[in-house]
Amino acid sequence: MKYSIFSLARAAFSGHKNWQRTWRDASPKSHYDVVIIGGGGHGLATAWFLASEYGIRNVAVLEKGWIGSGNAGRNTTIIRSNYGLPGNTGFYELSMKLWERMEQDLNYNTMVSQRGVINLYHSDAQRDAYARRGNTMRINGIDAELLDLTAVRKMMPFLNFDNARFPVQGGLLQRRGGTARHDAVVWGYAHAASALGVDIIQNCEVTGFIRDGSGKVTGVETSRGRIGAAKVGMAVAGSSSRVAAMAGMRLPIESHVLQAFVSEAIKPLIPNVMTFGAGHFYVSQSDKGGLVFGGDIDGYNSYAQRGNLPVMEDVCEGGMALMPMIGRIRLLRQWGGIMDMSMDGSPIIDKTPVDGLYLNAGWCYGGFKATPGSGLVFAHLLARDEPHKEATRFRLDRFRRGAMIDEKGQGAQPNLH
Amino acid sequence: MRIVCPFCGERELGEFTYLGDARPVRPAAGSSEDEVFDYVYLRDNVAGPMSEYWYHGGGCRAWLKVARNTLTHEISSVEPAAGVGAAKVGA
Amino acid sequence: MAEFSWIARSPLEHALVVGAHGARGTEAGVWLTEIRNFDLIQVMARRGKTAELAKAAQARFGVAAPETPKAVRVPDATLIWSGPDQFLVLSNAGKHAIEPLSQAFSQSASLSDQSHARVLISVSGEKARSMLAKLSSLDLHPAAFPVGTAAATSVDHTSINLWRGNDWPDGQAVFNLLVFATFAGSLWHTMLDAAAEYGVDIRHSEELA
Amino acid sequence: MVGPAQTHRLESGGLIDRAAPLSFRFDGKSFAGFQGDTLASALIANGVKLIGRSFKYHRPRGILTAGSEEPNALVELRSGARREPNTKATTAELYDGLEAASQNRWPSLRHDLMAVNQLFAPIFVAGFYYKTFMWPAKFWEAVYEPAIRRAAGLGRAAGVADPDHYDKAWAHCDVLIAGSGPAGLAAALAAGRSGARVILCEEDFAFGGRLLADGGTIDSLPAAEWISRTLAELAALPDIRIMNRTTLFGVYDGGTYGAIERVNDHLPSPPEHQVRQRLWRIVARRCVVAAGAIERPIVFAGNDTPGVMMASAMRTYVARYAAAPAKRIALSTNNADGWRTVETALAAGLQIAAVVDARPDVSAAHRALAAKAGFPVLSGSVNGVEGGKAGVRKIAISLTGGARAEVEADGLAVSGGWNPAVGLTSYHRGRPKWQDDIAAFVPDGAPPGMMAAGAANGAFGLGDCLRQGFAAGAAAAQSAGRSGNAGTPPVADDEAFSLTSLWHVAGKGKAFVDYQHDVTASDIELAQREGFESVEHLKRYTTLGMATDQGKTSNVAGLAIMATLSGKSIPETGTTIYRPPYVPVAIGAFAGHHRDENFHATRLTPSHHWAAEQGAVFVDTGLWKRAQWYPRAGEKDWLESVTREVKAVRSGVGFCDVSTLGKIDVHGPDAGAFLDRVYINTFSSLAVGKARYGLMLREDGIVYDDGTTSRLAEDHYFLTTTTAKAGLVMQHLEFCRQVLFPELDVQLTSVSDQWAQFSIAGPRTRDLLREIVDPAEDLSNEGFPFMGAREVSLRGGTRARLFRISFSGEMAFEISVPARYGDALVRNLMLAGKPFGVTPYGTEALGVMRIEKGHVAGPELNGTTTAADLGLGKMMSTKKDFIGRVMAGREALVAPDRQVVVGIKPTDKASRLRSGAHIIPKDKTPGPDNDQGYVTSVCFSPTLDQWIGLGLVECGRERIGEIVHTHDPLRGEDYDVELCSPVFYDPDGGRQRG
Repeated sequence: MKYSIFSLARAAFSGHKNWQRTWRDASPKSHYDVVIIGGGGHGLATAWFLASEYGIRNVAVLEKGWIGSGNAGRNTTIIRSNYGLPGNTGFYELSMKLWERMEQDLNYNTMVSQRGVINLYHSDAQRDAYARRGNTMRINGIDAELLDLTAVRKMMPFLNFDNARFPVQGGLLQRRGGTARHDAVVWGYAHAASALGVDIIQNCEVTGFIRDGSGKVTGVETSRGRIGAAKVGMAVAGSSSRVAAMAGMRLPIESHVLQAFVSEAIKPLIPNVMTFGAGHFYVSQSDKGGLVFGGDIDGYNSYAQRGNLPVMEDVCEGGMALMPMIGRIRLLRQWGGIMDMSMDGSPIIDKTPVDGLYLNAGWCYGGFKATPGSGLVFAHLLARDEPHKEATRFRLDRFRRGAMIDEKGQGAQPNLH
Repeated sequence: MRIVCPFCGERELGEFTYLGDARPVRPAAGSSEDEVFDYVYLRDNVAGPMSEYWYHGGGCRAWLKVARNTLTHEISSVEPAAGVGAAKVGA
Repeated sequence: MAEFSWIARSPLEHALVVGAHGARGTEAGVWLTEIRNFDLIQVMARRGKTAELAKAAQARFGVAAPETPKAVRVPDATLIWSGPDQFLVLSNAGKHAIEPLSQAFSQSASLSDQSHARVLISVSGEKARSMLAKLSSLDLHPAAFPVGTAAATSVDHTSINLWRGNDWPDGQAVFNLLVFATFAGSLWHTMLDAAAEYGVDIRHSEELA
Repeated sequence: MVGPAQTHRLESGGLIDRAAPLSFRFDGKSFAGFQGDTLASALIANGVKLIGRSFKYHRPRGILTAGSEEPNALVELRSGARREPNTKATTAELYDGLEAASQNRWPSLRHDLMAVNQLFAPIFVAGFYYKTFMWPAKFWEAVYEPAIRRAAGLGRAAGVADPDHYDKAWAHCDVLIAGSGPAGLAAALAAGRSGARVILCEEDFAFGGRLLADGGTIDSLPAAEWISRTLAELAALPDIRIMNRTTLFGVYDGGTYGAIERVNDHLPSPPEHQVRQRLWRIVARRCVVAAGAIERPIVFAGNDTPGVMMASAMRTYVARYAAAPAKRIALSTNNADGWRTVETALAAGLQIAAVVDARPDVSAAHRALAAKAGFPVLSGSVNGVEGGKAGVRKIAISLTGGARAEVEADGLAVSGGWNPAVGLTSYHRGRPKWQDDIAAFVPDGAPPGMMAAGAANGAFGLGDCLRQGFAAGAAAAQSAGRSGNAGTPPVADDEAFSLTSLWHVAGKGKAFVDYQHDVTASDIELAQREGFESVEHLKRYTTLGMATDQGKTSNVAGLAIMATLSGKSIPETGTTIYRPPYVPVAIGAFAGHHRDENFHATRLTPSHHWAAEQGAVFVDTGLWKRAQWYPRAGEKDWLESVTREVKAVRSGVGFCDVSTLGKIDVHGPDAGAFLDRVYINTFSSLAVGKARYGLMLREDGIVYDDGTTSRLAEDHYFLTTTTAKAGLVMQHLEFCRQVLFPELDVQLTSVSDQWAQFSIAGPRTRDLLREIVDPAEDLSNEGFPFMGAREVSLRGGTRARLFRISFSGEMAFEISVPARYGDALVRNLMLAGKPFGVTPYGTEALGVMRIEKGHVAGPELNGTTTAADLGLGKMMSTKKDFIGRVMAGREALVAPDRQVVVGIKPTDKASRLRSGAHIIPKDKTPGPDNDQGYVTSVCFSPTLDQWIGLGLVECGRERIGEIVHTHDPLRGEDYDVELCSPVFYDPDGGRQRG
């Protein structure tokens, strides 16, 4: 059913009794051309691109719980393409461009809101690092502006300019960055992929890989039975190591918890997405009115999907340092997601050493904003058996070769990326 | 989280710094590039009981080996790293 | 040729203002005293030298060096446990300064002079524990932290050594804090903020308690 | 202005202090209340029914509850910088002069134009926005979203800095108790008598929980008397801390709990030196959750009309606050407990219009009560409410068997049963379990050390609550190792509790499940129809339970309706994940003291106060404040000051405080062997009395840190780190010592704060030093050659360490004195250096001279460069193992086309360089394929009289002499530059060795 204001008005007359399921509730078939493990944003986007861009429609997406139950449903909804290193820059811009047409592509309002992302700087060294990054963006045809203090003050007069421990000096602004409604992205891809024939199978946990005599993966064992597949793609960030272990692989990845927080809803207060350069804090305000904010990962391996107090305090300290006006606004909910933290802070999208098994993992903090781009390049890899041109550097062997993509320069210590 | 430092007693998480998996052992001098690569880059990334290195930098500066469950965050044991308490070696 | 004076200045010289601070009206709930002029030597046992170190400490101080988080008072020094295989010697008047101690421990330990690296602050008063509860995550209840207990811990993400000295004659507990010198001014302000609601009496002294 | 009389205040009774009248304002109108009121009870006492407007449809809303579960009665409390949006009138304590305003309405609460939204209600169904607002694409940000954003949100934040202070504190106990109702107090008694250290947190300002409204008899005493007797006994126990106005909001790992104490929210503003709120981190061996239960609504049309109220809340207002929400009350209930409201109302002289009871059997006692008081008992359920802004007028009833009835009333009390407060017990992802007899979820899988008791555990009888609470308190004390005699538990009778499940009554009109987010029963039907059947999908699609009340009154009803629709049981349908905090908590409280200048600690160098006296401009470097330059009168900008400082050093002598460098004593017989393993070059061969520059890698082969290390004795090295990495290098070295190389006999101590260290540089350095250093010390080139290091005496006897090392390229020494002499040293240097024009210089001049000399620093040591990239590849020893050696050899790290450090200078001397500009081959159009590196560090070189810089450039060393282009689109500056040697100044090093 096509969604529009007209269909909505028509439905209103019939008491909304005629709406159909947003996506079909499929049962597993015995064999697919491609099985994608993981019904999050990346898995569903991959399925949609396989069907819409590469003509492969005999595809199943297997989700162990409900779609979007992983990091797609727990992030702070920020989208941006302000990355500074070759590999990341082009890829995230590809993703940004796909965000810009997502609603029309999917016939689903994912509320992509290009309200601007600003990274504040507080020292000359930070300014120089942002200048380097912003220039990289411009050289790659991506919008970027370096704002001085006056410009920042004009845009965000509510920041602490007067008695801050680390005064704001300026910021790197990407106006095309912003936010999107995270759940809607999942539902939109599910809606559109399902319409093209993709089977979305919830409550279907993969428990093992089926291999033939040569070791090639030919399907998966699941809680809903064996499902054959010519190719299997993993898009299970947060659980990548666990699923990879079923195929006998060890990955350059650790699982870490990242917390996020939302405040009570208030009238519009913060116009854009901001990151505090002198502490661990980033914030935006949702369309519903809540301040959505977060900081760094808790810093230790975890699969517990819950956070701890010290980081929560740390994040609020950052928020108060930047914007002392939020002191009386109340924090409403905290939650935690499990991140695939890779050894250089950048993702891995590649064939694995196991024939027939393809990997999409290691997203660190970048997973949500990557969703459409990740879907496209992973679909490309699955369809063509070669990397998409914007994903040639996300190879699994880059660590062995020493070709890391390390934006933060922290080396092989995932909790520092 | 609270960690019972074998020297200081139970302390709050903020006093500690995490490093990661304590199982991999640094290859001896002369090891191959593959062995060192494995040590530096590959992880079991255990979901469940894991042995890991924590530094009590906000306390007695001892490196500790902590057995902790990554699913529940429950800590079952804490012991000093090999070189802590070396003053007692052979004593 | 110019005449030089070598005046030692406390890192708190500017931050510390003697007198009353915070809430007025009743007797100060917190007493903050900076103790200036002390020798502080870090003693770290060498590999396999525990026994020798113990012997040397016994010879020098008449007591064993603390092997658990304790502060041990001897007539002219306090030995403060600071970590496995290590302790601090706090004294004044030079008797246990770096040079004499280096000789005493030359076979068994490595020594490092910390006399200028730290600031020593003593906290007492009826509200001392309430105020410290805002800074320290430790349980300072008398049952959990009796006289003579020491801890290497952190306040405001900064390492400190904390120990409970002998009570005042009126029974008030006394907590001693060794804080890093370059953090001291900042930490002092944090302490004043924590104590302000109780009323604070601020002073400094040359005497080790 | 004298406000209207308290028309709905009962003449007697209640726990208010009638001797303490208070005045307050709501929407600009003055009212009176009493000490002991909440804003809600005072508004009720004044007959105010309309308090707010709903989120989406702007429907008029009154007060639904008497606690922190309130979804409707939200106000903006206080004004100006202290304005607090979304404050629950039901928990706001009344104080004299209180100001509150309704929110989310325009122009006024009574006449809210946004109520026009109700006309569009047929379109504004759950998730309507996902289906529309897509065309044209540009209109989302331009038109639709701004309109939605303005309409959404509830109250308005102050928008200016919060003027109040907050702090945080730690507390420790054996037994932590949440709630001071009968179960909580009994738990405290048992634990306290057993000798446990106890902390009891009560959200309310008064202790007693439901006893405050429901009364009862305990140990043959009226409830109020039992409460005060119990509080007195607890107060006499040695280690019990009882905290009111304190909500336990979360449980974290290791038995750490979060609680928020509203220290001064009951006052107009906090007294001087006091905080508004305090965040407690409570470390408890055991925790007893006695947080009670929350009464739940029944979903029927018009259930949001002002005057429809939870039955327990209605009797709380009557009994505790002596305020009558209505004068003729109807009750809709599905359980026996709802009848208490009838009893309370009758006792207060209020009229009962009717009781509508969904249960097949109403007890004989209740029937007798009805007969005596003369009101009907109707078997069935309410399915509609007539009324509006002025409140309830009439109630429509669907009788068992199908007939209909109507009752006139001005208030409707509703009881759909009780939900135990399972939040705290579920925050570690424990899933509560369904208990059929009470039709509610009860705790299961609580975090370690936590147990629930009383109503929070599904026990609704008073006697049962006391027994459970007492047993839990005793057990908690015992398992925390306290074995004193707990004595006997308090005793009370148990009331019978019977309930017939009733979630949703069909009827005409909107029936609300989530009041605050305007989620109706038909929204849930729509969600189910569209496949959002999982409770998490339901929540996310309809926003059910996501409002400021956190779904306390709505979640269970919502999932019960979904269960019915999808033909599953409630336990099969399951709950969403419970997430802290239990009540919304001010962000300011989580930050505490750490805001403004106190966000992070500040570190001051030993010469700080002296530098401040000189008028130095300071820069933040990590936590440090460092003197950046020392402006002099008449200098027009920083560049002029810095240029003067550099020239003074290069031509005479200057000094700079470098105490911020990390300093580490490395002791022990194996100290040299240890350093050989952590540095790429060799230190075991360094002679005593010499210093050497060292470079450390990470294990992945990338450069970690650099600095000079001196050998002061056979078994004593003194190592320096960069300012930025001081703490991290110490941690890394301890890891090497304790974990990687435990066989080495080496000891490490940070001495960063022990030494005040100054760099003294310039051709006249020796002249200056000779004034300061004891004349017996030989400072000649022979007696103290380049890279020498030893202890010296200063005039006046102070001992110092002297290192002949140079970062500036000049003849230079670094001198260290014990830190408390640092201030004296700078003053003495100034005194002694006067004849030589000694000039203090800051970090900018330091940076200029290091760039002129081509020394790498932070911008080049950026975590991605190798030793070879920095031009230091030859330092890597091939004769030993060291950290990072093997990984540094990987193919991509030794590739010939890597970006390496080179010097950069504009071909036009008038051009300015900027860090962050990229390097593009000359005459190429900038693009990703010819982006060959970037400028890392720049300065204006007074020595060369032009801007110069360092950069990381592809194959840079082979391209020296090539003219390339610096491309800086961000700042619109593009220049031709020449790639050159990074050493711009004194390339053969004669000056520093001379």
